[in-house]
Amino acid sequence: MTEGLTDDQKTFADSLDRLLTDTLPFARRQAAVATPGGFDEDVWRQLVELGCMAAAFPEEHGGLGGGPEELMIIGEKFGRHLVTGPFLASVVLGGHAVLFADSDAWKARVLPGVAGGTKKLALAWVERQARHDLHDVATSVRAANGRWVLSGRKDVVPGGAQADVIVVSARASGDRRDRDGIVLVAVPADAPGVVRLDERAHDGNRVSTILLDGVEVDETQLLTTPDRGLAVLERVIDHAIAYVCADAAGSMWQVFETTLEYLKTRQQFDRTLGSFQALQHRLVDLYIDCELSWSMVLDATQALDTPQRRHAVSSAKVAVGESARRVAEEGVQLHGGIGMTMDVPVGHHLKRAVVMNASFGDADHHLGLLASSPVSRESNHV
Amino acid sequence: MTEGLTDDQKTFADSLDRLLTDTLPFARRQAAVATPGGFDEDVWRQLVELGCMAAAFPEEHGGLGGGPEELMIIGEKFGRHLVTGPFLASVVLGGHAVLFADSDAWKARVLPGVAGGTKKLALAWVERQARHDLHDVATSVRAANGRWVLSGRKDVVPGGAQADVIVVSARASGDRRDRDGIVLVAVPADAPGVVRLDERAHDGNRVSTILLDGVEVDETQLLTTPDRGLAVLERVIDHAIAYVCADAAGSMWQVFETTLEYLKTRQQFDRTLGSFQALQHRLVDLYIDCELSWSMVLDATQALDTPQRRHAVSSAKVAVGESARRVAEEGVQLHGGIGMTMDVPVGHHLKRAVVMNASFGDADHHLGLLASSPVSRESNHV
Amino acid sequence: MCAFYLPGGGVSEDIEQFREEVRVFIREALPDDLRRKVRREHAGFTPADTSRWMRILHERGWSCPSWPVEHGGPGWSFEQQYVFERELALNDAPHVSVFSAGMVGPALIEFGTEDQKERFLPGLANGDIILCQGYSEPDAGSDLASLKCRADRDGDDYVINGSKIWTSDATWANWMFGLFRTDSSGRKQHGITLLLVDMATPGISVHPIPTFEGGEELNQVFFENVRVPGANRLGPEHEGWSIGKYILSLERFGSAEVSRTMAMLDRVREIAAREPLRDGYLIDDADFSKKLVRAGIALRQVELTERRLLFAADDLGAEASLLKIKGTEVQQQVISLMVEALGPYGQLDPEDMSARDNAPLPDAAHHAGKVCFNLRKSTIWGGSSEVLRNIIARSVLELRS
Amino acid sequence: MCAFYLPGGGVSEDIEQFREEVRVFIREALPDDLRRKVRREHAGFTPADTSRWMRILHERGWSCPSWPVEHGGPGWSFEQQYVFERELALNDAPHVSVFSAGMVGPALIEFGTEDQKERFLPGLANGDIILCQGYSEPDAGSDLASLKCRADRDGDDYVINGSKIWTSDATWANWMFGLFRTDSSGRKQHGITLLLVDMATPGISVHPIPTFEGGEELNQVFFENVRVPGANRLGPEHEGWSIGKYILSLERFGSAEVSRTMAMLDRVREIAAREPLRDGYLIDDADFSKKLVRAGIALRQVELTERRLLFAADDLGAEASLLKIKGTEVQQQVISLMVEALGPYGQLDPEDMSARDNAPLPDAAHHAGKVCFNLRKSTIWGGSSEVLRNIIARSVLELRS
Repeated sequence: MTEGLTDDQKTFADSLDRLLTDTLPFARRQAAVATPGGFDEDVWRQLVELGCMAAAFPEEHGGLGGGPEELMIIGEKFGRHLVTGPFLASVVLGGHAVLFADSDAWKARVLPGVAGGTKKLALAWVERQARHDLHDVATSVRAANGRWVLSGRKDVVPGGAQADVIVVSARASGDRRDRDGIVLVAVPADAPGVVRLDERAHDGNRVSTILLDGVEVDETQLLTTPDRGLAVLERVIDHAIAYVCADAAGSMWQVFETTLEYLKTRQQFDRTLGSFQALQHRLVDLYIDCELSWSMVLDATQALDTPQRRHAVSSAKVAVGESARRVAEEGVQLHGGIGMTMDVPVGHHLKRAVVMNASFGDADHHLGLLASSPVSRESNHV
Repeated sequence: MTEGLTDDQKTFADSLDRLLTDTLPFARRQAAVATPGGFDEDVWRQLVELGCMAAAFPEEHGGLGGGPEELMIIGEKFGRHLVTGPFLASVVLGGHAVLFADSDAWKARVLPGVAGGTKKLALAWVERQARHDLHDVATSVRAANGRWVLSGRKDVVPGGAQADVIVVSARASGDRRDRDGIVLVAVPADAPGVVRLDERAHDGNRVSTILLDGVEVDETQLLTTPDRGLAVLERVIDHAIAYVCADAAGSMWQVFETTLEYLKTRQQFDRTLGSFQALQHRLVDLYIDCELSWSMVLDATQALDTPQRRHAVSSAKVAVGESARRVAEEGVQLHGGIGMTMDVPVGHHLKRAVVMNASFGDADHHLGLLASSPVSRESNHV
Repeated sequence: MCAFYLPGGGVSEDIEQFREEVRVFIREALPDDLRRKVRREHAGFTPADTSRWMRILHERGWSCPSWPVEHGGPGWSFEQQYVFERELALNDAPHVSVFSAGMVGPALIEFGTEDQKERFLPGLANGDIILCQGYSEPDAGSDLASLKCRADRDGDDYVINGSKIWTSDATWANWMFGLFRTDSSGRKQHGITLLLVDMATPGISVHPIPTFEGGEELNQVFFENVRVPGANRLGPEHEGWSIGKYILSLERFGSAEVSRTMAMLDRVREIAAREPLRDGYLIDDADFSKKLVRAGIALRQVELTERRLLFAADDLGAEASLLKIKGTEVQQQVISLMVEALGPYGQLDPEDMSARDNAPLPDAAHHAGKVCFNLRKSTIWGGSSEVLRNIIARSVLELRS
Repeated sequence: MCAFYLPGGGVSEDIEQFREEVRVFIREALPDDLRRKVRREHAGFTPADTSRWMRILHERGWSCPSWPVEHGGPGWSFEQQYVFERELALNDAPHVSVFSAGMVGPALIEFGTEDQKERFLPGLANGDIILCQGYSEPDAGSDLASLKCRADRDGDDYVINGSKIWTSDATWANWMFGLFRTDSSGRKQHGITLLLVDMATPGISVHPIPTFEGGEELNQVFFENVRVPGANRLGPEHEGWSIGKYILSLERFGSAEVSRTMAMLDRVREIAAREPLRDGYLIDDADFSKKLVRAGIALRQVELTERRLLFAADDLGAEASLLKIKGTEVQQQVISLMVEALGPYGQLDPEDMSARDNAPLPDAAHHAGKVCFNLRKSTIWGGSSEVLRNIIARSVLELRS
């Protein structure tokens, strides 16, 4: 009944950890963040070689046949090592949007490239008025003269700066907040009418505002029908949430372990800080947070292709998001002054936690989803 | 600008504390709770003599001319000493309902007796469907043949068992949740149609369900007009909240101080418990909770006759209620096993805190009131 | 520390069939009065009720889920035991006796003599033996090992003098498993011996200690020249500390109380669905429904972590303490939510209320307050949260003070 | 501990007139660019900005609210000082220099020689002197008194060797007030001397330590044979610890940051009133509006307690530490709420954002994230919350470790 990872998965996890330990020490990570793209191209190539981009895609699309567990493994390691770059954007969001949508032509056209590291995708879904609601879509796609015209504005698009193709949620029919009438549209980043404004997020990753000014697309670029768009989008976002929860959990373990190490060595008042009981109990609470969060990550990951998906994913987002924030804040506090400095990782873990909480719906949003779902009202009694 | 208590008030507070210390040691308090009335009649008489019942009433009604500050002093001491009995019910609720309402005849008829300790009042306002909403009133009072008929049911009436006269909120007009159309009615406890079912609250006090089965009253028993009833009721309840906040704050200080003393003496692992840093920091947090809560009590008390009343009172209820609960729970925890026993006061302080939180609106209720009040939206900027 | 280990979450047909079998049995076999007490958050529930239920389960062969077949257990897989415990709770049945089936039975099977197994296991399994635990002492508190209650050798017997405190259900129990001081010369963990004491032995007196909410389960037990045969010693003389700790560790295993809390949370939902608020019900309130969701998430974290740790049981160490720390915390959170759900009625003491016909509250709510107070003990006894944090700090985090 | 002491809350006409006078002045005198920086949660705000504002205030005679008239202060009552500070914050003005006006000025007035007062007070009052504080050292951390940076006597001078760390604004400062080791033979609190050091003295080098959010206020300062005249010693030789602590206690006085947090909370409300949610705005959301209310209550508790303790100032001791503990906590809560209010935009790093014309966010929000990170320092510096709890445990609760 209980399954651990396969031997292959364990080997993969170990190799990835070793690769990141060897090639992306913190100073190099910091240097990478300061480059225009915000990530280390050389390390990226090695991640491609190790199979990170291919891991979660089916073999028919050039992948290695893995799935959510592979994404979880990668997330946990990337969180630990504070890896930046468009993995979430291209593989988890853009790639899985294409994978879950209905266009075989587009799967064939882009997924092998994503898996092979030669192409990058992005997903553009956030709009100003929507806050965290996926179904609040004002960007429109309208038929005109046998073609379609896409207009609107998408904000905070992860990896928008690096993407070759951007998958855009757009409204084909209905009112702004209707759940029906949404389609996903594949838009080449260099299509006429696409304007990109690049910004950066606190975690060092690049995000973009994408202005769509009457972008012409043809029927083949519509990846879903209007009754399918939201379901696909929700499924993709849930995969992304499970992934960022794994990332956050890895980050938490890293904060906990380094804080523990630091307190074991740091001397004050003629003792190690770690010998103070008040601090010990707080370290224990960090440890407990890590263990509990990791359980939620496993649960969300396992639930992605089951009917429990929405419930498990929203629960994990709330629990892991809040814990990641708390653990990182405590990590900074327990480090003391040194925790405030640029050259010590703990503050950067806090930034990562803040970005994670602001992305894909915050705790209030997911608590609201859960509270209004029938599952939350159901008795466990039979 | 800053004012402390007057010398008279200080003397009163000291006398009250001495009286309770001398006459109501914990064992006697426990014995009193086990009596049918739930309080110590002998101590009560001494409290009357000291002027507790008269303290907050104007001199014209047989009082000593004090006000909210006197109630605060009494509350703080009663909370410390876990005093039971119908003080809140008779003086703060019933007495102030009559005082704030508009019938000079009833003021003359009952207030001197309340102040002199010969009469007891109660206020009946809770209804099953109303939860914490004061304006949700289904109990009706209707004109019939030149008299009025009162029908309905009131729950959890403090001091209902001891009251000579019960002030009842009733609807003279409008729909169940209208803010208009509510009157306060003075009902002698022995009036035909009044049925009382006595219960007890966790804190040892007696509360009653009052069934009103076609109770006939005359015009003179209506203490307010229908447009004034709710305002008077809200004002009375706010006075009661300020009072129970003072009571809770006294209780908190007592828990903090006794827990601190206990941990200073209790030996474990060959040291006093109070020497463990993790426990020290928790004691410090209790101390901080006490100080912060006391500030809120002072603020609410001072605000009772100002336009800031509602805001200050609801804020105090939330802050003090939650702190009182937390402090008492921590007090039990830090006492360890001994904190669970009947003969040690700390658990009874926890009961008192739970009753306080369930009375007069819980935190959610008051947060809701605050969130929907314009004051909460106002900027402090000018 | 970050094992990639997925918790058992999958659903096999076999296990679902087993679950159904358990449900059907409980529905048929559980006496109504027991169900009612459990639904009232165990208010008024006594060891005699547990015994009665143990007898019923024993007839079915299910009273000792973790015991091997050769000692009368059902021979269940770990997962079956887990499902069984869950179904008991979710069908408002009492759980099996923690002391008999969960702790002392397995310890006897592991460390007992053949004679002891023969004498005790049948009674533990069928509910005839009601145990109490004699660990805590007045001056020891959380520092268990500093216990002083003496058991002096006298020929083949031990003679006990001293006192035990916080002894749950000592007035009901016919046997005690207790730790006694047999040697004071070494470090405090040495010189402790575990004895099984017949509570009918002359020289034992039991004094109830009422708890502040009115409960009567706690006692102080006094020993005056109480003679215990050497044959009732479990394990070697002076080495009782490690067996005593082993037994405690068995308790800590299920001490997260996930199943019970899950059933409690259901009852909070029931209450919230009945309690009026404005023109609807409390469960529709934005705040309260989110509090329910939060409690559910908190419980789910403990549940999943329990599964993850239990199903990887071979190296389960002090990490398991976190389950008790968080499990009891969530349980207190849920029972407080129940009291909050009651609104103004949350202040009522249930004694009188339940006697009244016109009580306005759902059945499950009648004892919420009392149980809320009673459950404050959970974070104090069986290893206080503070002591457990010390243990994790030392054993898992390897911090020195 | 439970003093019946009512906080100053009444409103006299005089004080309202004073308040109005302050408001009118600020509105007229505050340069737009300073106002804008303050509204952006002080992002990009430098000591030079403080100096500029001090000069403006100084012309009005208001730059040093707490100083007595004979030393150039306005001679305000305590309440006037309190109102002045509040009005600065609520009108988006910088506060007066904490180091100059709040800490070192009063210490000089109390302990300084006539010569020192003459040399330093005017510059402190008019913003010419920009101070930095040289207390912390790399190996001392929260254990301030274990400092090692030496100041050796050489004739009338001291010669400093060693290093100070976490020195805010050392690149801007022209003077440092610092604690230096002049004797290592006794207990660590003895043998510390407080010196005023001209930052232009040869042998001083300042190395910036960037903070993780990108701030550049922190530095490490190295001293290599830095010669300081004995006339710059404040107080007796070796006795600097108590003066240093006195200066720190002056800081702790205003360290609850109530006024600034109040202004921040206003800006969160502004943002919430603009951020869309469903068909309305965030501020109408049941959850978020209650979070705002909760933050408001938490702040009010600190504010009232500050007033209560400050207005009873004569015996204000370690109790005041609670103001810093809770004040910084509430401030962190409020700035986190600001980030949360921004929804998905809360992840954006402001550097680029503020440069863009089409930034979707209100002005006040641009630097929320950066400031949120930066303010993690508040619970670490100026007495960490942990050290302050130790102090309260020892001094107020009289607990021994």
